[in-house]
Amino acid sequence: MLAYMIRRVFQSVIVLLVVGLVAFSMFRFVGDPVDNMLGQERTQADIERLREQLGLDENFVVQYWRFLEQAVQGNFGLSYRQGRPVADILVERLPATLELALVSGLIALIGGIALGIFTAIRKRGIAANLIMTGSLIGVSLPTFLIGIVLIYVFSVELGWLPSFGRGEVTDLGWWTTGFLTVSGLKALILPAITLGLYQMTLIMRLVRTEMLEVLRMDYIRFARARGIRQRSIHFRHALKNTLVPVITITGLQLGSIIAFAIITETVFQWPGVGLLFINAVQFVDIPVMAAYLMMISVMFVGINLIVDMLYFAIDPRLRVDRKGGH
Amino acid sequence: MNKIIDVSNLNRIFDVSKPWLNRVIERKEKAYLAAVSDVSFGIEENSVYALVGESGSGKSTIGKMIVGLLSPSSGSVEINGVDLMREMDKVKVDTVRSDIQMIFQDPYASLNPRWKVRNIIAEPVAARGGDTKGLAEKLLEQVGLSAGDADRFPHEFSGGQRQRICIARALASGPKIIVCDEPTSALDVSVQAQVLNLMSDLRDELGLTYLFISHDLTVVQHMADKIGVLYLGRLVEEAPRETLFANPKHPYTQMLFDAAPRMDSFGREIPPPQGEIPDAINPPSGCAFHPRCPMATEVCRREIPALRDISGARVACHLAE
Amino acid sequence: MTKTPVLSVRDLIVEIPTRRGVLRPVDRVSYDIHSGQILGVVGESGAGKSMTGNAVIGLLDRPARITSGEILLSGEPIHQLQGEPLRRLRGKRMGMIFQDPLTSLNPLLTVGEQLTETIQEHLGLSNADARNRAIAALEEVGIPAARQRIDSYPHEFSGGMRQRVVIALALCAEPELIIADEPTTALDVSVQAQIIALLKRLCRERGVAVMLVTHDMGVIAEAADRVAVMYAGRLAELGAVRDVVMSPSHPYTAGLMASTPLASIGQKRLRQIPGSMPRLGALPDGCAFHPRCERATDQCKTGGSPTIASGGGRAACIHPLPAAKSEVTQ
Amino acid sequence: MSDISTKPPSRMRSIWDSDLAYSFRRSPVALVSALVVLVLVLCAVFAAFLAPHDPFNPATLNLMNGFTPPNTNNAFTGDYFVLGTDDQGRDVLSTILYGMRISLFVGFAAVLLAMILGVFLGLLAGYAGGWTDTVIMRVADVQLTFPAILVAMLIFGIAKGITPPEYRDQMAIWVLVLAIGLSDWVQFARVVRGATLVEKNKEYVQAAKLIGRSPLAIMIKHILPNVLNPVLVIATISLALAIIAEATLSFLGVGAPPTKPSLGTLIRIGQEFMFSGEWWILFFPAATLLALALSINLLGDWLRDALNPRLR
Amino acid sequence: ETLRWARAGDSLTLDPHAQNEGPTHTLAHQIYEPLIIRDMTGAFQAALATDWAPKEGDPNVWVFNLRQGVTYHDGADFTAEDVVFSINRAKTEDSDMKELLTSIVDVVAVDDYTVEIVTDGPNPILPSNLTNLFMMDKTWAEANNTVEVQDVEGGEMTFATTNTNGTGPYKLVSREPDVRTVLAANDAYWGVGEFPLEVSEIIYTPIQNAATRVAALLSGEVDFIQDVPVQDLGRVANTDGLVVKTAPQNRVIFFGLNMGSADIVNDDVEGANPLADVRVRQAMSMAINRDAIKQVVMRGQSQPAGMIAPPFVNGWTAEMDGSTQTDIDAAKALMADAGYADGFSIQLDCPNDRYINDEAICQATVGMLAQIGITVNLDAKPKAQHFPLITNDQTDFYMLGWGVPTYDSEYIFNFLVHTRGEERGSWNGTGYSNADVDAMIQSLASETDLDVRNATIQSIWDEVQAETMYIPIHHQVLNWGMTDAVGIDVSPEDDPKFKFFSMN
Ligand SMILES: Nc1ncnc2c1ncn2[C@@H]1O[C@H](COP(=O)(O)OP(=O)(O)OP(=O)(O)O)[C@@H](O)[C@H]1O
Ligand SMILES: Nc1ncnc2c1ncn2[C@@H]1O[C@H](COP(=O)(O)OP(=O)(O)OP(=O)(O)O)[C@@H](O)[C@H]1O
Ligand SMILES: [Mg+2]
Ligand SMILES: [Mg+2]
Repeated sequence: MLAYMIRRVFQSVIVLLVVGLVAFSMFRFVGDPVDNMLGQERTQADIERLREQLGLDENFVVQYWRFLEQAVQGNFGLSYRQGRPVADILVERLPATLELALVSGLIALIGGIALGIFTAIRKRGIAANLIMTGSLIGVSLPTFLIGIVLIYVFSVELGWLPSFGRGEVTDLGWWTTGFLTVSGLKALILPAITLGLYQMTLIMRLVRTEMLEVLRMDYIRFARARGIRQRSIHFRHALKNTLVPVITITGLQLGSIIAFAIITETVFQWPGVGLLFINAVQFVDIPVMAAYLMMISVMFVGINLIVDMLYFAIDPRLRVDRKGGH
Repeated sequence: MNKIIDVSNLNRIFDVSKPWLNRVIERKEKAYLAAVSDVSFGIEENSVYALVGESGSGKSTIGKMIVGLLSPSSGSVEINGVDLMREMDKVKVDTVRSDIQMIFQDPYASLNPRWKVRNIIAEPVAARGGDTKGLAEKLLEQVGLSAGDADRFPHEFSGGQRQRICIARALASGPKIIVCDEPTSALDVSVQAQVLNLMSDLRDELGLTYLFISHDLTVVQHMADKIGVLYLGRLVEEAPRETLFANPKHPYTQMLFDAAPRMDSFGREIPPPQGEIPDAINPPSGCAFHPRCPMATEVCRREIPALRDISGARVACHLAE
Repeated sequence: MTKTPVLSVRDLIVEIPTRRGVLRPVDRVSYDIHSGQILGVVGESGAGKSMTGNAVIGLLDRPARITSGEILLSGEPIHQLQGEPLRRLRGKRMGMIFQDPLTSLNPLLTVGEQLTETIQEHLGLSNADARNRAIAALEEVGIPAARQRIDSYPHEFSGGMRQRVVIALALCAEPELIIADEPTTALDVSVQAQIIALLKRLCRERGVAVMLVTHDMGVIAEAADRVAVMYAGRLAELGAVRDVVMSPSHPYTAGLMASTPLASIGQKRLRQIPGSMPRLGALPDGCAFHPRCERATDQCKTGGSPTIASGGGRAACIHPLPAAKSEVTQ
Repeated sequence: MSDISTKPPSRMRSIWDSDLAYSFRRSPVALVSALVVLVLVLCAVFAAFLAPHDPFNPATLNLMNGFTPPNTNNAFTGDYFVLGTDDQGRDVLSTILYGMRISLFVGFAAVLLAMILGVFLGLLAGYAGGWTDTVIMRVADVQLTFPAILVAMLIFGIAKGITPPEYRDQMAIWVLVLAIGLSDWVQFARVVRGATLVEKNKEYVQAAKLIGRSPLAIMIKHILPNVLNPVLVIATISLALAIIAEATLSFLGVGAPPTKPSLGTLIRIGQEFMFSGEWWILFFPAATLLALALSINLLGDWLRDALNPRLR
Repeated sequence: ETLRWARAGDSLTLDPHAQNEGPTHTLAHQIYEPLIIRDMTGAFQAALATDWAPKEGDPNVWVFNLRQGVTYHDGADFTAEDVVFSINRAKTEDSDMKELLTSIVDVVAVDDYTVEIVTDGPNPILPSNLTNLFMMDKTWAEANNTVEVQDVEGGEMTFATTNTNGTGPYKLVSREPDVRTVLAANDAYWGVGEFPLEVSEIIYTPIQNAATRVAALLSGEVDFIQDVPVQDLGRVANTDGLVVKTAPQNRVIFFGLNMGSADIVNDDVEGANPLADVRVRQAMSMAINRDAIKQVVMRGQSQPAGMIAPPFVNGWTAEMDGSTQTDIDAAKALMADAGYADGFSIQLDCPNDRYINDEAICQATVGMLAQIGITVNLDAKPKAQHFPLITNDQTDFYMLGWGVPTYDSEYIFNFLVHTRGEERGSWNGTGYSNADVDAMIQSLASETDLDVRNATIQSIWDEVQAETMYIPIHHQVLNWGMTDAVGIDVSPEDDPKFKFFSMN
């Protein structure tokens, strides 16, 4: 277990190094940073000075190393757009995205698993088939359109829910939360649904497929043959086994919720990192883009690690030594 | 008679250690699994040599080493005097390779479900660039199917028919030796009889030599001329069929004979064998069978018995005489 | 015998509607099993052995279903039970053992959890009692150090031990009937011998009725009291084991026995039945065996096969073999 | 030797008889969605013949036709449009037909790219194992770290930076293909690798090895055909996803150029007119996209179940 | 009362001298104050200066009398020191305001409340250059080490980037860039009683997505939005409780053409520059149907333009502004004359988030130019990527919008007509260079005789018009949407100053 974790961490570090390389290359190659930083009235001397200051005269590896050094300390420099340290901006924006991702993740997980189980055990029921077909509509329309339609219906026409922003937020140290106010909670609903819908569909379909497979396993038949109750068969025997493969994909899905938040945040003017990223793209704010990339990968890698640990918690087979492989 | 296959001191060790990091952290040694240890035997031309033993005893591993799908850790396999592992002459290796073919256990998994039977059968020849015209049809008829079956796909055949197709494929390159790894264990008795008969017939017609791998003593008894009994990767007894069945000398062979259900043992109440096959990674010291052996003595625990010639058989038991 | 049999199957028909017509994997099968008795069911792959067993315990997978006949458990009809009443019978009054012990056990639950769950379900014991009972059940099937091993997961057991666990699970609520579907096929001979001995012992000590499905004649001969031979969904022959093996009446039984290598020791070739069992969708008219039968006449091609009494049992054949000693010798 | 005594059934016949075709004929959902997809694809392919106007030729546009409601004549020019016109005076029907062509092209090309890449890498990883496997799968992990739209935006940004401006219009489409394709290969690779791991231990592969076939031949001739079923399913679903992804990218401003709009671009344009009453600019493209993606998804769904005998 | 205010973009920085850009100034105007402001109609109004005039006897000096008793938000007094400090600060290298102040050579504090600004020659329009020049407290700046202007391009950040200390009617309460900025009324404001000041709290939220922005207004989540998409004006106006107010904006939208290069990269003509031919430029201008753009793209919310100066501007004339007509046949003839009967192809660079329906206008233009055989590849992108193309000479055909805060043509000439150089012409991406014109432009700065000056302006315009240096499209019309509680009219600068707002 320990060795496994160490190996995963090691691999994660490699992943981060590669992502770092991409981020760093953006600095180097997408637009000359000197161009970006010096105005039009630059002199050759200015350029030389800045080059030296930025270490651009060093070789690639040294520069990369320096970039990593800084990145590890959370130092991505200043945003071209806002003129503030990127790390500060990220920290400021992160709570919004994380809360949104958390709620949509929960919607996706709970809804997805519940509906997945339902459609699997009522495989031939009308309701299940309706859900199955209906869920496809969720993935057959672009997220932004769903968001806008929701705004149209629930904010403009019905006036029930806010159309943008986080509502009132409460400061808890460096974290700001919308969970503690009514307006904050109301503001969460539409974006969270928009963001979670797609993932929910995926998770639901995945759970259903896996569950159906599991329900055909011998041990389920054997449990039936022993007269175990349906409920126990579905939720104790089948669900647990279903979760093992579902966890990986779900982990990845939850990661991509944070990425997909880009769209939702744009539509709902949700003040999170996704919106920040879009703004950064528009402003060619490379430090922010690079930092965002790194941050997303760190989260992804983190989620993957958690997923791996969940495996250990759920599947006893992994706790004993396995032969080879990883 | 001349030995067409000569296996000497064959060893195959699998490295089943956990990855390096786990070993460092858990302070474990590297773990090795000796799937085949020090096995030597020879097969005479146009004879059937059978290897029997329970699951995990190394039968398939030996078979694969002989056909070249696996390389031995040490020891050698000579086929027609050519050691495939050490021979440098490409042409020689190639001819020897085409002399030896294999039939597998699972007739369902042995045939590529997406290929037509014709292509499956002709592949060994086609791969070498040979002429395959009419080949599949001829072979199909030879194994008791009809030429028209060449255009069908494997899923249209029953298990027994598939095994015939496998045999046809094995025959395509005109081999001298066929290694059969449990060719009938997935088949029903009535079909098994057909396949075994077919194999016997082909042996006579084409002068084939078989290495016949099985865990079913009755089948072995029917087919083999000479039988080697394997236990945990070691040859514990080897004898011609009559000798072995009349007088099994190794306690393990005796146990196998006793445990095997028989058609005439109605309501037989004998105490079943004790214990199970030990873990191959940490085999017992000395004679690997000693923990289950009713006659084991101190020396069995300490020393690995060598194969000794005892009245027409080779037995690896300290106590056999 | 006047006692009510534990299991009594009467003219059972199982049908599967498919796009190419309705298949009958089990066709008018009748048999009884008495307490303490082992009925061996043999036949080639696809003969309908498992289907019969599944029909009895109510585990037929859709679209297969019982379309006629009855199944009586100690005299009570159970073939029409559905849902909850059926579930209460399962495990409590009849148990089942599957072929592959590895896949029969839920890999994510400990052996103890699976046992206590079953015990509590049917016997309503407290946790502690159920656990003790589970340990007792494991001990009974010969698992050493059961108290320690009860909290192990299935993968921590060896193959033979796993099958013992499966048997313990099937028996823990003390059912009257056990259906063992090829319980030893996945095991080595030495372990097989142990499991068969265990089954026989439990059957004798507990008076359980056992339906032992297998395609290994040897196992049948060794373990069963009576044998049912199935061919293409139909019962070809049913009788006391010694009679069926030594002097079969049905040519198919005879062929089956003769084609085992044991029966032809010393012969160059094995006795073989030509051809193979027809697919269910393409059963010939009349006696399903007639295309492969040496004794077949035109009568066999059209008429149904009458059930004739032979020895202590019966066979379904128009031209049965004389009930002489068959060629099986020592 | 002109052989063959019993002629096996003809190819068409055997396809018709196959279980897949049977389950297809029996499934109304599959039939309807296949029909919808077919009609839409044909419409897209023959857009040039079917469309009453050529919206991609700016010279034929008359701005004054803008915002004509469906099934009416324009107040200024008197021109008639079945589904109305958009803000640039383009015939909505024609633009949908042409736009669908772009969406479908991007979808198909992207999925093809992802498929080729993914299948090849998956086969290689599964068959070769060891280091090759580790490296490929780690790369896949890295790739997964970058969610699809991110990858697309990055590639789009870079490509825009390096392509000469006069090619940007054409490039945009290819960049979309590249971006979506590159972000999508991982799932193909994973599935193929998984299936390859299973297949490579099957005895027919052993048999091929024994014959002395090269690893490449074994991978391509033996294993590949046997791992295609799941690939087909994923490809179908990916196609729908790719079309949606293209739409999403358009929304983020990195999609097809507005002068040659795809369905996604049309929707992005149309949503600006949602509050103002020109519903048709959004509604018709969105409905088309929904019909297209939904049908493809339903087909994929059906295919998944039909190809998986264990689920029936 | 609280006013919830939304617009598309956010202020780029709080440092009042670091950026010369609309949204940035709009926010700064609530917090900081210049000496002079324009009121909501665009007229001068005294702010921190009570009155101003050229010094008698010295046309090179302007004298400003400062308002007394003004305090900064931190309580410090506003004095002449601060004016000197602020103007000098705004003239430094990193300041974005420096181009407005090129003529100033010295600033002198005569006493605590009098300041003299010395220019390098008579500068009659100096006051109009000061309407966005905010006054900072010198002591505060020095104490917080923010004397230097934030170097935005250099990615620098200073105390003033995130902190403010102005004299304005509102104090900064909290700010998250691009998210939310909260301002509260400054009770110590000097103008209490003089202005309505009915808005006591401002919550400012940038909402980029137009649909969301409109939805926010329609659903009553905000009270006041700028940039109502033209198509939604009707909907907003027809909603109970909401009103739309419009006014011509001080901004003209036009296309720039690279006429200076011998050959251009982004076209398909080898070895020649079709845009260098005035006939081609005229043809292009003639091909554009400005009325159609107004009618369809702008929904009537624009004023077709014939010159690149808004009507507010000194130098604007109705004849010049009405000089364009659509005539495809004549345009084709001109093309043929110029040797481009078969047309050519070229790329059009266009922003997609800067002006009202900018991308749609470009797209319509693509269609119109196609009618005279010019194939246009449209490349639309965010403004942050678009503008550098113009300032770095990387585009041959581009859209630009121009507002004239000084209300004088000189501002336009300095940026758009003068040969590109160190001091002037930074936004002239056309490559146009005419020494005579340059000389005339330079003379404007110090010409005191207004008649002479206006004549010069007219002759420069004649040259610009004759050359068809730019292709004007239209003057933008501003739209503000608000609840009917908000009482304010649209300002031509698009810069709401909330102290003027009434709330009922
Ligand atoms: N590739 C491998 N890596 C590690 N161990 C292996 C490998 N192949 C075989 N073994 C081990 O070697 C031993 C012998 O295996 P082998 O397949 O030869 O047995 P067998 O006698 O053929 O058994 P069966 O009757 O089950 O086929 C077993 O313990 C098996 O686990
Ligand atoms: N869903 C189904 N559709 C069609 N035929 C089926 C289906 N399920 C089972 N069958 C057929 O029913 C017959 C009986 O199957 P059953 O599993 O009872 O055979 P068996 O005697 O147990 O064989 P084995 O020894 O292989 O276990 C077989 O021919 C099988 O092909
Ligand atoms: Mg083997
Ligand atoms: Mg069965």
